[in-house]
Amino acid sequence: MSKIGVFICHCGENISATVDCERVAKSASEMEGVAFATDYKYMCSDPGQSLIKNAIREHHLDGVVVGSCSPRMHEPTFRRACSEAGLNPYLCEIANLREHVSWVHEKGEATTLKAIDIVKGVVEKVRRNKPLNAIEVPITKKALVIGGGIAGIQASLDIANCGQKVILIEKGPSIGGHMSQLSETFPTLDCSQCILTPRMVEVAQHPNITLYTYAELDKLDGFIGNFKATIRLKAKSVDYNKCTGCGLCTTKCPQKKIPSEFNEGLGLRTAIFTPFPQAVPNKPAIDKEHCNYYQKGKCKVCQKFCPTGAIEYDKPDEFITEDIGAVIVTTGFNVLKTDFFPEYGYGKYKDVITGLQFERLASASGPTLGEIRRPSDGQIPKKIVFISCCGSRDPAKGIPYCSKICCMYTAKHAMLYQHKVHDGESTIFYMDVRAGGKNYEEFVRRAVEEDHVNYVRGRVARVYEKNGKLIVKGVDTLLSAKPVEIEADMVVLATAGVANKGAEELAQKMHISYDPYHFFAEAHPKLKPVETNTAGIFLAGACQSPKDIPETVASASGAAVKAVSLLSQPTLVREPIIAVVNRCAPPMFSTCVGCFMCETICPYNAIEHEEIKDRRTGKVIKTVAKINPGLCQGCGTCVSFCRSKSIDIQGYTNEEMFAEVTALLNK
Amino acid sequence: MSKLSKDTAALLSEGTVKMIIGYEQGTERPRPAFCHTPEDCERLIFNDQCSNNLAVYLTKKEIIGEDKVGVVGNYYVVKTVIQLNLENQINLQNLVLMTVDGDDIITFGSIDEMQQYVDTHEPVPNEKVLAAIEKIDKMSRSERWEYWKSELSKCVRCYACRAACPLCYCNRCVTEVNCPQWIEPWASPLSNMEWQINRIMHMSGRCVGCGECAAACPLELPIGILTKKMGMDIKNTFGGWKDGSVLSTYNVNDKENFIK
Amino acid sequence: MMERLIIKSDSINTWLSKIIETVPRVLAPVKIGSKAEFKEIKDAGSVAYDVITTTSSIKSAAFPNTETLFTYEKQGLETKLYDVAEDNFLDTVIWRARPCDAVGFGPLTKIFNWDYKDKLYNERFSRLVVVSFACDKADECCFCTSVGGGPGNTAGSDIMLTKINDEDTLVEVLTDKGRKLIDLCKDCFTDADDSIDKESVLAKVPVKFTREQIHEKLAKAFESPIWKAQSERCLGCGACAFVCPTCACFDIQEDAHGNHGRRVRCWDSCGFTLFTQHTSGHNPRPTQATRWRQRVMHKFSYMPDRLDIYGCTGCGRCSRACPVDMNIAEHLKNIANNE
Amino acid sequence: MEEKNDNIFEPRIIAFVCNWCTYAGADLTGTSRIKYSTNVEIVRFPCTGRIDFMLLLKAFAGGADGIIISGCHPNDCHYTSGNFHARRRWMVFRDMLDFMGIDIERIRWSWVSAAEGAKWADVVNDTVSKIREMGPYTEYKKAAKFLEEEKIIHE
Repeated sequence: MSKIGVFICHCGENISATVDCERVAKSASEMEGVAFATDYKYMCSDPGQSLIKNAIREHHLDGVVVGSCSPRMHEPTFRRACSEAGLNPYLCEIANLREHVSWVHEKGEATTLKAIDIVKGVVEKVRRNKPLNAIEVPITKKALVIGGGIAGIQASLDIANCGQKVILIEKGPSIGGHMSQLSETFPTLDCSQCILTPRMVEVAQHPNITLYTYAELDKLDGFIGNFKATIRLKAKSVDYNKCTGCGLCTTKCPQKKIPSEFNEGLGLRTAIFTPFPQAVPNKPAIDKEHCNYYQKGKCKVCQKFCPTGAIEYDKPDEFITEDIGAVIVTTGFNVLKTDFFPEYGYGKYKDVITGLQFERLASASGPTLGEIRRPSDGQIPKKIVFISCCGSRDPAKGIPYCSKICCMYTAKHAMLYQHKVHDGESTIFYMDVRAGGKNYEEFVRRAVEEDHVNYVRGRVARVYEKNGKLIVKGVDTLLSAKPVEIEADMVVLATAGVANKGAEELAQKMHISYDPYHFFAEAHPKLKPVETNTAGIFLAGACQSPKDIPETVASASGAAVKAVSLLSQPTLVREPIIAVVNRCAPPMFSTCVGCFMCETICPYNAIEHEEIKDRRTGKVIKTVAKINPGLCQGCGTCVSFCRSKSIDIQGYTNEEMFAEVTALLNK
Repeated sequence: MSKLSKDTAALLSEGTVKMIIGYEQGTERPRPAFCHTPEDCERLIFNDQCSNNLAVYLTKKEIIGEDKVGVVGNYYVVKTVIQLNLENQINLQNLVLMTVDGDDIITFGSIDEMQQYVDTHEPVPNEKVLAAIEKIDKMSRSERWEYWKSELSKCVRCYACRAACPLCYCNRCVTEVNCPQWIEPWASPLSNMEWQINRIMHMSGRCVGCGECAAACPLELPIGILTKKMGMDIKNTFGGWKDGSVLSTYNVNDKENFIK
Repeated sequence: MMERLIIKSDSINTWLSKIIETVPRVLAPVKIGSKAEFKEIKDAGSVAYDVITTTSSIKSAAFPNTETLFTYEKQGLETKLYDVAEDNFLDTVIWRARPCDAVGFGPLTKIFNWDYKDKLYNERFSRLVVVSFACDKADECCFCTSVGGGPGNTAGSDIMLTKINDEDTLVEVLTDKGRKLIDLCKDCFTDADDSIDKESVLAKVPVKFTREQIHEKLAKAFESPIWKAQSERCLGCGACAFVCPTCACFDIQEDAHGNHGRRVRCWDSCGFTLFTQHTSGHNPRPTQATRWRQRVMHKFSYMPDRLDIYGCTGCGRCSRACPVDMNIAEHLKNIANNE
Repeated sequence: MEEKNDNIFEPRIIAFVCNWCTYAGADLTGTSRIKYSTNVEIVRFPCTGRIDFMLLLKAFAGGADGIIISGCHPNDCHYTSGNFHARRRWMVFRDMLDFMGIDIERIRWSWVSAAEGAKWADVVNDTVSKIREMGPYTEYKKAAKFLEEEKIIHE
C-alpha cells in the first residue's frame, strides 16, 4: 500500500479562481494509496516547499503529486524539494492544473472534476514510479575542431585558453581558410592577412592545441563526452620533423604550371608546394595528382635537392583514433564558380571572375601583387561591372536564400578598385543592398558618395563578348525598367555562398542533421544556434549558412564556450529517462528474443547486442538487445515497437502509462 | 523408394545433417515428420497438401538443438526462412533448406537463391479469402464490428494461431505480460479481439501469408483474413517491403490523409 | 432405474420443442461452417444431427471457459466480497450429446470434488440433464471402445436415444431427471419390447488398446524416449486441452478496475510453456516432451490412481483439433505396444 | 463528468500527446488564456513514437468516447524520427481497426507544435463537438464489460 502525498497549489488566484482546490485536495485524500493531501496558496514558495518536505518526513510519503503549474515550469523545483527531504526526486510528479485546467476552462463543476481526474491519473502513475538515479557519464577532456578556417582557429584558441586540450584538423595543407585569401575586410578595410596570421601562428604554437593539416575525419563513434574519432592523415610525402621549410624544393620542382587553389586559379604553383607564404605549418606537401614521380614514376628532383632528406614518397595515408569529449564543426563554405552561370558565359570568358578571385587580384600577396589586372591580358580594366546576387535569392537556380556577405564585399570590391584605379569606372548591378550590421550601411554610403561607385538596381540578363569587350545587358528597374547595356573590361560576379562538397557525407558520419542546401542544422534556430541535435556536437561559422567574419568569430566563441562548459564538468549528469531492455531469471535471462528490429527504430544507434554466456563454459546462450545509456535520449519509440514488451522506458514505463490512462477513466 | 526419401536419407547417412524435417501422411492430411535415421526418411512425402509451415520448428531449440538440420518445406517455409534470417532467429550454417519442384529437389545455397525462388514461385492467392475480404470491405462499419465481434467471441484462446505461426517466436508473448495486463488472459469478446489486433500489428510487414494461423484454429475462425488484409494494405500503402518489418522503418514521404 | 421406450422419429422434434418451452436453457449441436458446436437453441429445427460430434466438448455447460468466482469492492482499507448469484446457474438440457460427452462429466465431477468441493461447478452440474444419442457413425479419430466406453454407452446420460430404424428410436430413461423430461410430453412415447436390439445399429469402433495396458506401461515409461519422439511435432498450443471433455486445468486471474474488480477463473492448458514456469525462472516441465508426457500420464496414470477414474472418453476431439495431427489414439497405441 | 445535464452528452476524451511539441503547445494555450472544453484529459508522453497502440484500445475499453493523438510536425520531432515511426504505425493500425469495425472516426490525429496554442484549442473543441454528435461509444465498452452480465449477490 503506497503512501502518496498530494499537494494542490492555488497559484495565488491562478488556479483557485476556477478550480475548487480545497475540494480537489479533499477527494485526493480519499484516493487509494494517498496518505496525505492538502492545498496551499503558493506551493513553489519557501513555506510551500517546506510544507511538502515536512509532510514527506512526517507521513513517510513514498510518492508526491503536486497539482500546480506545468511541469515544464516547476517540476525541477518540487523534485529538488523532495530529494532534500530524502525522497527520490523521480517519485515526484506534477499534475498540470494551471496551463491545462484553470487557464483554459471557466469556473465550474466540470473544471474541478477534471482537475480531480487529472490528479487521480498522476497519483496512479506515481504509485508505480520507481526511484531513479541521474546517469553519470565520464567525459574525455578533449575537443575536436573540424576545419581550420577563422571559425576553427577562433574556437580552438578559446578552448585551449580555457586550459582544455584541442585537436584541430584541416583538410588542406594550411590553416587559414577563406579569410587568408581575402585582401581587405569590410567595413574597416584592414588587411585580412595582418589580423589573421598572428592567430594562425598562435594556434601552431599553443601547448593545448594539436594541429593536423592535410587531415580529414574518417569516422565518429560514441556519444557526448565519449566520442571516438578516427582521423585520416593524408600522406604529405614530406617528413615535417626533418623539413625546415627552406622552400628549395618548391623552386626546383619541374612542374610549375599548376593553377593555385589559394589564388583561385589566377596564379600558378608547383607540385610540391606551400599554399601561400604565411602558411601554417609553413612546410611543403606534394600534390600527387600533378607530381611527375607519382604520375610518371620518375623525377625525384625535390628529393635530390632537399638538404635534410625530408622527402618520403611511398608513405601511405595514416589513421589515428582519438578519444574526444566534444566536437565543433567549422568546415566553412564555398562560392559558386563562374561556370555555374550560362547567362554569364559558363566561365569561358577569362575576364568574368568571382568575388573571391577579385580578392586575390586585390591582395598584396596575390598573383598581381595587389594590382587590379584582368586575367586575360593583364591589362588594367578601366570599366568594371560587379553583379551581386549571382545565384543567391534565385529559386530557379535552387538557391532561394540570401548569401548575406555579397552586398558588403561587392561594395568593398568597388571601393578597392576605385582606390587602385583612379580613372576607373565601376558599376554594381544589385537587387537590394543589404547592409545590416555595425558600420555597414555607412560603408556602402561611402562607396557611393566618396568613391562614386555607380549602383544600378536590376538583374543582368546576359554577359557576352563582342570585339574584345564584355557586353553586360541588364535593366535599370529604377528607371522604369529601362534596358541598359554596358561595355566592360572585367565583370565580377558575387556568386552565391554554398555548402562545401562532402558536407552531407560528413553530417551523416556524425549523425547531425542538415538543411536542403546541405548547410548543417542547428538544434534551435534561436535558442540553440550552435548546438546540433546530437548532444556534444556543436557548429560554428559558415558551415551553418553564409556568415561574415564578425558573425563567424562570434559563433565560434559561442560554440567554444558550449564545448568548454561540457568539458569542464567532472562527469556528465543526464536525466535517467532512458530505455532499458529487461533482464530476468535464467534460463530466459531476458524476454528479448534478439530480433533487433529496434535497431532500425532507434535514431541514436543506442541499441547494442549483448551476448549472454554460460558462466562455466562461456558458450553464448542467447544474444539480446542492450541500450547504451549514453546514447539513448529516451524517445521510447523502441518501447512501443517491441513485440514482446521487453524494452521499457524509465519514467514513462508501460505500467505507469497504462495505470495513468485507465485511472483517468475509472470512476 | 522416392527420390525425396533417397536424397534425404543420404544427407543423414553422410552425416551432413542430424535430422530431416519434412512431411509424412497423417490421419487425414499430411503432417510434419521428423527423421533421425535414413529409414525414417522412407515416410517422407511431398505434395500440394503439405501445408504446415515447418519453419515453426526452426526457432525451437529443444527440437533442432545445436545440430545441422535439413528441412524439406513448401514455398512458405522458404519465404519464412528468409524473414527469420532477417530477424536473427536462425543460423543458416546449421540449415539445409530444400523444397520439391515437380520431380526435382531444390537445395538452397543462399538467401539470394531463396529470394529468387520466392519471387518466381508466388502461389495463386486464396480466392476464398479475397472474396471474404471484399465482402467485409463492403459492409458498413457497424456490420463489420458485429461480424468480428460474433466471430471472435467464439475464440477460446488456445493460441493455436500463435503456436502455428513461425514468426510468433517470442519467449514471452505480449498476452503473457501481466505488468501491466495489456490483454486480459481470459477468453472474452474484447480481449479476444485485442489479442488478434496485437497479432496483426506484430505481423505487419513480417507475415509471409502462409495462412497457418487460420488453418490451426480448431474453431475455424476467419483470422487468416486479418493477416491477408493487413498484407494487402501494406502493399498498397508502402509498396511492399524487403527489409523485414515496415513498422521498424519509415519514409519521410509517407503519405497519410488523417493527421490534421 | 431403467425404462425402455420408443419414440417415433417425427415426434422427436415435438418433444424437443416442449423441452425448449419449459427448460430455461437447451444446448445442442448447431452447424458452424463445416463443423458443429453446442449452442443454446430456441427451436427444434436448428439441431445438427448429421455430424459425428462437435468440435468443442460440452464441459463448458458446467465449467465455462471464463467465469467470475467473486467480485470485490475496496473502500479505504475495507474490502467487500460478493458471491456469484444462484440465478446465474440455469437449469439446462444438453440435447444430442454423445455417449463420450456424457461420460466426460464423470472425471470432471471427481476433479472438482477431489478435496475442495467446487461450489460453482457443482451448482452448474446439478442443473444439467444430458440427453445423448447413441452413435451410428464413427470416424478414424473415435476410440471410445478402447477407453471403456462405447457408441451406446449410457454412463453419465440421463436419457439415451438410439435410432433403431427410420421410424423408431429407442429411448432409455436412466435417471429421474430424465424421467421428468419424458413427462413433459408423455404421449410421444410408447413402451419398447425387449426384442429391440440396440447393439446391432451401433457404429463399429475397433478396440485399439485397453486403458489397463496403458496404465501398466506408464508405470515404467516416465523416462522413456517415446515422449520426445511423439511430441516432436507438437506446437504446444492449447487446442487439445480446450476441446477436451475432461481437461480441467484453469488459471485464476484478477480483473481489477480501480477500487473494484472481480476474480476470474479461465481455462488453461498444461501444453503451454509457461503453465509450470516458476517466478525463479525454473520450469519443471521445460520441454514439450515433458508436457506431452504430463498430459498422457495425468489422464491414464495419475487420475486412475488418485481419483479412480480415467481422464479420457475416447471422443477423439484433441486429434481432430490438432494443427499437426497429434493423433492421441495412434500415440496411445504406440505406448501400449512400446517395449 | 459523464453527464452535465440530461440533454447534452458530455464525451470523455483522452489526449495522448508528446512532451516537446503538443504538451508545450497546450501549455501555450493556457498561458494565452484560450478557453476550450473540459472534456479532454491530457496524458504526457516523451514522444509520439512512445504511444503504444494498446493504450488507445484500453482508453476505449475504459470508457473513452474519443481519443486525440498529437505530436510534433514532421521534421520537427525532438528525437528526429519518433513521429515518422508513429505516423507509419498509425497508418497500419488505422486501416486494421477500420477493417475490424472499430470506429476510427473517434480518434483524432494531429500535429500541434509548441507554438500552436490556438490550434490545440481548435483541435480539442472540434473533436469534442464531433464526438458529441456521434454520441457515446458504447459498443466497445460493452464488449469489455461482458463479465458484468453475470448477476452478483450484494448482501
